[in-house]
Amino acid sequence: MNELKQIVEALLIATPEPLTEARFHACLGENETKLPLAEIVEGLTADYEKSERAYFIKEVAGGYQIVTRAEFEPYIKGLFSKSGKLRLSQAALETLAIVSYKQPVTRNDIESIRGVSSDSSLRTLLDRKLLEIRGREDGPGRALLYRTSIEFLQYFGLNSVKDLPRLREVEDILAEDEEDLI
Amino acid sequence: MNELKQIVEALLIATPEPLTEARFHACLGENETKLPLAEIVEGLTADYEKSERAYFIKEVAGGYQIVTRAEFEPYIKGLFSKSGKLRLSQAALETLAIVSYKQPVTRNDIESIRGVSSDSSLRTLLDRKLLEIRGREDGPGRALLYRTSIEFLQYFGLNSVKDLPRLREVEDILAEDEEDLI
Amino acid sequence: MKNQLHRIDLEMFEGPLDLLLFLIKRDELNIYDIPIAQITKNFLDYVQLAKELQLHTAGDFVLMAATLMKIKARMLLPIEAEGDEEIEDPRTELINMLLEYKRYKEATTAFAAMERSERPHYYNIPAAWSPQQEDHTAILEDVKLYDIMLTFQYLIKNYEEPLTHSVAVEEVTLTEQVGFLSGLLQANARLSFAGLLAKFESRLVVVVTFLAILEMLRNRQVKVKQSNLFDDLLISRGSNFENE
Repeated sequence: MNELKQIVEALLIATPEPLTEARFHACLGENETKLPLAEIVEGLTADYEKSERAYFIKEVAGGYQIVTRAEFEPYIKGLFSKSGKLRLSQAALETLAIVSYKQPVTRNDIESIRGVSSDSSLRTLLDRKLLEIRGREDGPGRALLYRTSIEFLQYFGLNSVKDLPRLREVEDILAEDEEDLI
Repeated sequence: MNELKQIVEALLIATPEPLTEARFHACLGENETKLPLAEIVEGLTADYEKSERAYFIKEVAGGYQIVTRAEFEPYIKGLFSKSGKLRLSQAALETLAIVSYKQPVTRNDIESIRGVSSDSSLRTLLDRKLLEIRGREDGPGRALLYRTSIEFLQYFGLNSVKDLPRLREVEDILAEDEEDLI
Repeated sequence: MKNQLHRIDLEMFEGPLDLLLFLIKRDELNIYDIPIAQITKNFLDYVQLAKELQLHTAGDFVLMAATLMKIKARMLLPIEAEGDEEIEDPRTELINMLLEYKRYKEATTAFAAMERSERPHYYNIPAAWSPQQEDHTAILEDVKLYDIMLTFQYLIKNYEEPLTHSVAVEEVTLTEQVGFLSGLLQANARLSFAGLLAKFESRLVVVVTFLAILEMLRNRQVKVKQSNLFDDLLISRGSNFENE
């Protein structure tokens, strides 16, 4: 195995957050390389597939991270007291959807779209670090602004918020509804 | 690669704590095996050596962990010094919280709220440029005054310290708890 | 029309808009031409139930009921067009809200699907992410503004009076507590800090025990782990722990 691949592997094993091109090059320091990280990762991915490792490299939040393959979930669950990851409630998912498409947003923005108070969803999402508070609105109320975090991208396996499914236009949704009725 | 080896590998990747014999068998559940964990780990270790992986399995605290090989430490160091994320000890976080909300404050103010000496936290926070010393108190002791820095504001996306969430706003978010119990 | 109302039905709805969309779909209504009298009546039945069940979203339902009744009243008023001015349908604002909500509700389904497909994957969590890390206390990853405000709130709540450095009558010494903890750790692989605290009545003993843990941490006789802010501290044997 060539040294660059090993370095990337070591970094992937040691990092708790996505390894981006920029961080990779910062770590290399003087051993600068012209080789892009993506290419090295490709090589590693091929190795892992060939040797049937229980994990693979996932492109997420603008970088790379090692994640376990889905088939081992039943065993990994046993490591956690609450039988694996906690699922988000419908209310929390709605809130998250609104923030991710409209960010930065205030609590008011969220509540006026949902039509219900959203304090407890916001709290859950802040607790789970899926949202973060990011400054204040300029207006007279100076309300706190909310945004999605890197953990949000990881949680949904996205590379960036641009990869979110497109928010459909009202006309499309209604057209489909009508078809359903026929 | 046989399945047991893969399961152990997946568990080692997914948990930061040492994988003990007991935890391993708890995860296996019905797929009980008579094979001791040590033997499976031996097999994995041989694989890793043969394919020159950048990591190995270390026996620690009565269990096993995946750690990177020592020769990659210089690169890994870069990962943490240049990380975009803020990592703080509980003590440093407490100190930072007090300075954020009560600035300008003296070391004494901080220590009387925390109830413990806060020298080393203050030093860490000054080192990381999250805090700065700005002037001295008027009183007889002329104690140094601590404030948050520009870097602190930038990191959290704030225009000024006035934009920090107010305690009342914090309570608004937290208050929902009780209602949820109904 | 009689509605079969159950608690479960109502809890299924995320709010008044969700309920309205359900009624529109169920009765195959045209969203651009909602029969306001009919829908208000049906809606009110649900709101009555929400109040009886004391759902915490009941207030939001009542508010919507008021809006519906206001629209209904305005639609009964005779329309007096002035010149070329177009008369706005009193329902327009409500319709726009419903349509906007519908978009996000649909996106929520996509989010749930993404959540499901990511669920079986677990990220690598580094065991010793920083071998050269000198600080052996629990390190919090990725501190956010929210953590800072929670921490401050927590400290202020627990801050009753400044701790003065007056010398109290010593009930217990540091060395005694180090010995006590070592003994416990011989028998148990892990100790819960909260569990230890429950054993002591005196605040001073608690403080001395905590100092003893710090002392042992410094000497690497113990390790302390905390998975989340304010979670319990788990104490286990460190690399220099001496077995007797």
